[in-house]
Amino acid sequence: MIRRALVLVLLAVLGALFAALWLGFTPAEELGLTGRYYAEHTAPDLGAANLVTAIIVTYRGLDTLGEVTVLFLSAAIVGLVLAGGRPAARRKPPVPAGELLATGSRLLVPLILLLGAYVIVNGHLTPGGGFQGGAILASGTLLLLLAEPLKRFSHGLITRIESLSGATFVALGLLGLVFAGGFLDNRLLPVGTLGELFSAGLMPVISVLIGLKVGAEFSSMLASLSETEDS
Amino acid sequence: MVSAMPSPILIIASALGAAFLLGLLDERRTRTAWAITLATLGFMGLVSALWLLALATGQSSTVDVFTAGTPPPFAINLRMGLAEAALSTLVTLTGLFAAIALKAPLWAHGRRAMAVLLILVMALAGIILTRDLFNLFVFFELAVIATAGMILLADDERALSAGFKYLIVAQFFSALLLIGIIFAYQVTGTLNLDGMLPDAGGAHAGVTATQVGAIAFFLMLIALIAELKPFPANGWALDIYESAHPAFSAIFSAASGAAALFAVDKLLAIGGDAWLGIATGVGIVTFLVANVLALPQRNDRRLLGYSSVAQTGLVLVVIGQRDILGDGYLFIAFGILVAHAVAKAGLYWLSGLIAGRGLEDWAALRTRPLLMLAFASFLALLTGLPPFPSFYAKWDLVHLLASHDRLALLGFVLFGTLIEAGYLFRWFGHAIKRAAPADSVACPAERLIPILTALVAAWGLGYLWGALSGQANLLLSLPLLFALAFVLLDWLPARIKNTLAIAGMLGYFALTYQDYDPLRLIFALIFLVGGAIVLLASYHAPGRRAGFYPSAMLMYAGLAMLVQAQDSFAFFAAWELLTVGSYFLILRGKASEPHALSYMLFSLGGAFLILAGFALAAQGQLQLPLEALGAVVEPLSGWVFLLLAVGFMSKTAVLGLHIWLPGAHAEAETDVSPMVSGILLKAGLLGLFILVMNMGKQQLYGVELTHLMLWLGALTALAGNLLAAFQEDAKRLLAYSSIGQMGYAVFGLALMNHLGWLMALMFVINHYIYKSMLFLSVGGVAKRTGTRDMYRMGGLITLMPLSFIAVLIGIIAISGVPPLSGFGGRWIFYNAILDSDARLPMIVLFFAGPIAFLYLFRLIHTIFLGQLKDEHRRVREAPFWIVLPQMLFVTMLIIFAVVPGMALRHVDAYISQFIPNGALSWQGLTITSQYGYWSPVSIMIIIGVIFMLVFGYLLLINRRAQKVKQFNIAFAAERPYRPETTHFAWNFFAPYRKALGFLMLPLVTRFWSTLTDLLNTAGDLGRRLYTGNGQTYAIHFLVFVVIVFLLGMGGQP
Amino acid sequence: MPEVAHIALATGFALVLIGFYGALTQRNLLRIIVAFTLATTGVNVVIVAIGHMSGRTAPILDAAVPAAEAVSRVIDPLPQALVLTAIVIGVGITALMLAYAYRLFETRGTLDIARLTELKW
Amino acid sequence: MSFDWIKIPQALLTVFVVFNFGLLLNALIAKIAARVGRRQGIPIWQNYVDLIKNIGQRSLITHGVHFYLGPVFRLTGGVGLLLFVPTIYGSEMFSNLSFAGDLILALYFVFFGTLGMALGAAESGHPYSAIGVSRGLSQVTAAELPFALAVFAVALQYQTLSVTDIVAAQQGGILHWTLFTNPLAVAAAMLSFLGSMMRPPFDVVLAPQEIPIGPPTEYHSSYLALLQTNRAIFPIAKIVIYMNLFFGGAASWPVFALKVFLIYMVSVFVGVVFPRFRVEQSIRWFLIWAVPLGVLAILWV
Repeated sequence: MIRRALVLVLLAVLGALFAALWLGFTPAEELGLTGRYYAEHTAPDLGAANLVTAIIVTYRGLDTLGEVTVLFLSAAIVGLVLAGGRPAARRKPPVPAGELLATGSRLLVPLILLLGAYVIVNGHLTPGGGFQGGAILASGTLLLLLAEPLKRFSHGLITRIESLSGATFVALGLLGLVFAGGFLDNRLLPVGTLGELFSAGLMPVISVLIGLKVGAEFSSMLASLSETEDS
Repeated sequence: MVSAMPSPILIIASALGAAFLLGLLDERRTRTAWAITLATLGFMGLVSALWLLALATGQSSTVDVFTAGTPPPFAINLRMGLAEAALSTLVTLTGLFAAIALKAPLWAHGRRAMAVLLILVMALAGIILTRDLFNLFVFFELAVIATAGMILLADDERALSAGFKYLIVAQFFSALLLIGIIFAYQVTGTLNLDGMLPDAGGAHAGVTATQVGAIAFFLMLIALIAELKPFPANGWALDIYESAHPAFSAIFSAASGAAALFAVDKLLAIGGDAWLGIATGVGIVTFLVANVLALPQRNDRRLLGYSSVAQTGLVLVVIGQRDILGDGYLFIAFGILVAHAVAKAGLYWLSGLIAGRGLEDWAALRTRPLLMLAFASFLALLTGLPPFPSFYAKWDLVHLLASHDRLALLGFVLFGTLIEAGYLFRWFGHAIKRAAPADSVACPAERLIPILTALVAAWGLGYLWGALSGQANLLLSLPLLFALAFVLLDWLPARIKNTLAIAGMLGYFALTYQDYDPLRLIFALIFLVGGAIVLLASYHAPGRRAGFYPSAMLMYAGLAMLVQAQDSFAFFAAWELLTVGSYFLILRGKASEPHALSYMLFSLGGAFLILAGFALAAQGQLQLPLEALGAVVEPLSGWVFLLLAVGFMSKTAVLGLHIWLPGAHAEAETDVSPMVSGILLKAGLLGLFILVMNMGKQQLYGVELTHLMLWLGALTALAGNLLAAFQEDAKRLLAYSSIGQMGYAVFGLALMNHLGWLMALMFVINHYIYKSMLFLSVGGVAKRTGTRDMYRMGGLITLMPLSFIAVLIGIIAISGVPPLSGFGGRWIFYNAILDSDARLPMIVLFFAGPIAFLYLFRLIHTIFLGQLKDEHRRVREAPFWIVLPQMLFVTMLIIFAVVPGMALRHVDAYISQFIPNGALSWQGLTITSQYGYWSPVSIMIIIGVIFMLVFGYLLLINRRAQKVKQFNIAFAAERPYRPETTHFAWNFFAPYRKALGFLMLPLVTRFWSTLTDLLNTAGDLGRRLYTGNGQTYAIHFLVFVVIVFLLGMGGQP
Repeated sequence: MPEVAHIALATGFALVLIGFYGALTQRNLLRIIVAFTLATTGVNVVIVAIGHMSGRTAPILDAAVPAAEAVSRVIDPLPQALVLTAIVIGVGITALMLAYAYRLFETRGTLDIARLTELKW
Repeated sequence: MSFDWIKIPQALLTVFVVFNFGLLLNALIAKIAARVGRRQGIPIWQNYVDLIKNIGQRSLITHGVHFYLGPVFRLTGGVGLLLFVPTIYGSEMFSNLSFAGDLILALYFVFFGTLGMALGAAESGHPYSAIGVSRGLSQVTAAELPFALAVFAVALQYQTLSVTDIVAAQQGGILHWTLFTNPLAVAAAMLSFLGSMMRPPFDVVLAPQEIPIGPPTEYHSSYLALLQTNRAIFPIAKIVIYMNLFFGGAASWPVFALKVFLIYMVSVFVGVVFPRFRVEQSIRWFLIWAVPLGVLAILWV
């Protein structure tokens, strides 16, 4: 009880801090320094229509690299943690998925994968991009896992995909260091004309890599987690 | 040049690439994976090192690395400057060697684990390099996750919960950090650190200008500081330290700590000086509290954890003081940081070799001298002893703090360091003294390499810092090198090493004797030549006598450097060296563990007072010539004098600071006791000499400080003599008598007149001779009889005649009875006090005088006279090598008694430079003062002649006397048959105890033990704060945030 | 009439506080994890709210928003990019904590955080 | 330096005179004490008889080298003490060997004999000797203190440590004696004098009843003879110091005889009146009664 009271008091002070922020906050009327720059230069410089993707993939590519690394890391560690898990043998057979789910999944999964692919490759033009698409791909995996809990994905494949895509990402970045303006500069390839699929230099490629990597990592996490599952 | 350098981005890219590629490897190809990991880490280290070299040598200047081909603030940029290079080198190399040490678990867990390690090191490097706030956040998250992963490598099941606790608190950190970042962006319109500074374009006036910005900045700062494990928000870290794999703890302590510190430093750089207070406050509180809480720790890794927390706090203090440190900032900060990193990494790697987790289990290292050396070096590194970087750094830090009147902070820093030294050296004592486990430590190469690298790094950095410091590089000073040489020669048999040592000391004296003034010459004679004579006794020791000579020579090196020292730095460095050496020396004694510790603590405490004194006196300079002490002006001079005097008197064991001495001197080995008593004590007197000669009389609040010293000296003499009279242990008796003698010397110095100083010097010489002699003879007797309790001995005169003669001469000399040299001291003493107008303290001294007879008579009677015990009937004379120096001392005493002028008249003349009036005149054989006269030679002759006449007469009338049996005595109505019951020895002065026993209450001891108990209890209660519950730790963090918010920002954003 | 941004911001902060409260008071590991997801969501909301500008559209150039007018037509894209990263990181950590929780339950047979206190003092 | 050898016979003469004077004086004192106790007492030449008897006795016993040397130390101490102090003021002849050192020498040389004899006695291994020494040392630490203070007061008063100068400063009328110029010091000194004369109430060291004559227990025959000789010389030598420091010294042998006798009598008077103190009692007594006087004396100068 005292604990809760103390927590409340502390959070109250923290809340006061937030309140001060809230009161002091006035929404910007104009774009800030960097925001304005992106709005002005993205299209001409990088030839990307989707500013967000441009920022993610190029301007703040290092963040993105770090962030796929986060996923990679989590996946690896989840694997580590669960490596010591119980042998699968001791599991009770789960309830078989219903007819509806089984069929539905067979119908949906291809569509999901297609949508994912679309979202990924159009990342630089329309809302979407590597992450979003990757997440969609992974949802496909999830659906499969739900449909047949005992299905085993080959971790080998997943890890290969994520490793390769990750390594390529880094490699491309380094290429940028050599052939273009710097690490992760997407102007290795011609910028092309705004709005076309094959434009914005490397951006679509990197999106694809990110998509694959994210998808693979989510999948491997889901897979490892599901392997631990014993209902 | 820059173009030739590999891009810093490679440090990050290579790690990532390797980490990803590891995934392609087959699970089973562990060896390859490990090789790749090591290669990558090595490459990262190489790149960083290249940059460090280029930047340090000025071949290259700080570079900004753009990404995305877009300039900041629109894209992320990295910066590689000197600090960045140094830190990334530190981080990557730590990672590399940790990877080597982690071989076993890495192989067990496979490539995934290695990828995690790579990414961890990469993330830390990123934290150091990046100039973008959000990027910083990303790298921090990476580091957090990777850490959580590395924790799993532990074989300790409990690590799991530790990791989870870490994840919990880390969530709080990142939430606050993110909110802070986004609002900082909202205020400044950029995420670039440099963009946060007041904008030239006038877009904004710096992030902290507005209220929102200030709060945002506070949130970021607090979140980053939290990564430094500040008190109280550090329970999670301690749990990790305790449970994680030690090789990883090394990274966690050394690398992660360094990276986080630099992040805070970067942030504070944009926050402005207004925020430094928070850093300082948090830092010093953490430093003090963590050290106190460490006191009751018994688990080595957790202890190291507390120490890490403390050290990080200390660096945070330095960061908080950057406003006054100026150019010295990097030198100081890195000096402490690097020392901490190397030492902690090394210690954690060492702990990987130790089977048990108790502090005593480190006794296992005893079988491995090399590892023991490493252990000692690391501890010295942590406590900031010379010649290591932290020593130079602390020296500068203290001086700068003093020159800017941040005295409270200065005091806290020194106090905290003292506490840390306390538990660290207690630990070392355990390792040296406690029973070693049967199975010696197994050290496979991959465990050994990192440790030895750390050891090499420690000494290398010591040299580097010595070269960088404005001071003399200690590792270039001949005496120290000579002493260190004995570390390498330790495999030689003791006799050869002894010969080398003696030759070296005499040689060094021959080399330097011209450059001393008469006073220093006397001290140099005692330290070097006297030391050599005492070393003769060491020939008796058989075998290799491992560890003895490095310690002894270290002490003598310190003494030699002390006499030569002309400026405060050299003096202080020498002081620390001789302290350390003598500590190791004393620690060798059988039951000396607690005494060695208390010696070390009192000495270090005193040393810190001296340091503070010098710092105050330096007034902004980083050192001052000792002569310049005189130039210090009121009211500062009073404080300087007080600090220095107390510091020096802690070595001369003045009353109140004396409790370490009896144990330390009594428990030491036979030939060590004379070194630490006859020789080492003089170091303090030399200090006092220099002090009073340069500063003269000083006042504080109208109190004449030298007058206080008079009282202290007199009371010390009284207490020392009284306590000596009631010892049953012969060596303790001598030790207490040393306290008394030093009291006389201090008194003489404090008289502040010509003869007073002369008397002090007389005591310096006399005490060296007779106390060394007595300790040797008593030690010899103890060796033969197997006990130090006098009442167990008796009647040894016929069996050990030479030792008896030595003791006889010794006690006649001490008691000051003519014709021996002690009388000279007394005579000068009387003349000196006639010159002085402070009369009350003398009364105390008059009282102390005759008491000397009590313990002296007891010493000789209960050991050599009275009834011989049955078990001693076959005792032989002490070993030749122990007797030889005694005989030398006997001759010296007699020579010095007949012609004291040899030594004294030069010093007499020298003193006249400071105090002209009151000098003695040395016509012919008579020494004349303005009050009296004294002719040693005629006294000797007259007494001799009378004695011979009477003796001849007795022979004439009673020549056929023959020795009768032991019990053939006129005894009242019975025939004694048991020596035990007939030898009147135990509690010899019972009536005296009845009369004055009340003066002997151990008040001082009680005071100090109460103090230490209080600290320990405080630590024991305080650490209950860490309940082990992750939520509680999270609450601690919030409490920390709130407190800092309320105190730091006055709750008024 | 309060700005959308203000409302969003307030919601975000509220979520953060609620999440924290849950994380500090719940004793079940899983509930704590959920509480944290709540808090992270709150932080993300805050980020988005900062980026929001009334009367502007998404930062995507197309027929509706020609590149020339971008500066005056689109909202600040940066926070959106950041939030994406933040979300992903959050997911990673959540997954990690879940794995930890699972393993803890496996080895210790409990999900009660108050019983994982063998390391202390 | 040139040493005029005539000093040697002169010194011997002093020793001879003082020796006989001492023997007679001791006997006289003993007789007086006996008469106070309604006893006949010894004949005045008794000491000569004892001395000759002891010398005549043949002893074959020694307990060891240092035991053998003990009496030698003792007597050397007595004679030396006598000779380091000028006996007769103004007479070059009887200034003895005082050129060797000043007051301090004399003060510290007092311990020479005591220490040597104590060691010798101790070697005999006789517990009573040890006990006696223990008591003696314990008492002396307290008893010597007031004397030391008094001496220091006197030295301060006359600003010199040379006995001759101190005596010189007291010449010219009885009122110039330290006794009157610095009564506190003298009072303190005389109290400590009582303690050093081994008479009641401070004679527990020799303790004639329970410990047969204390430290010298084991000494007999020729050893004892030396001790007796010393017992004739040593007290006189001591009293000479007191005389010189506090009572204006003596310009001639008759004055010398008178003053020494009177000073000696002080301790006798007290001795016959008071019972014996235990050691701790006497220590306290000195610290409480004598030391404060000494302190005052020093502060007063």
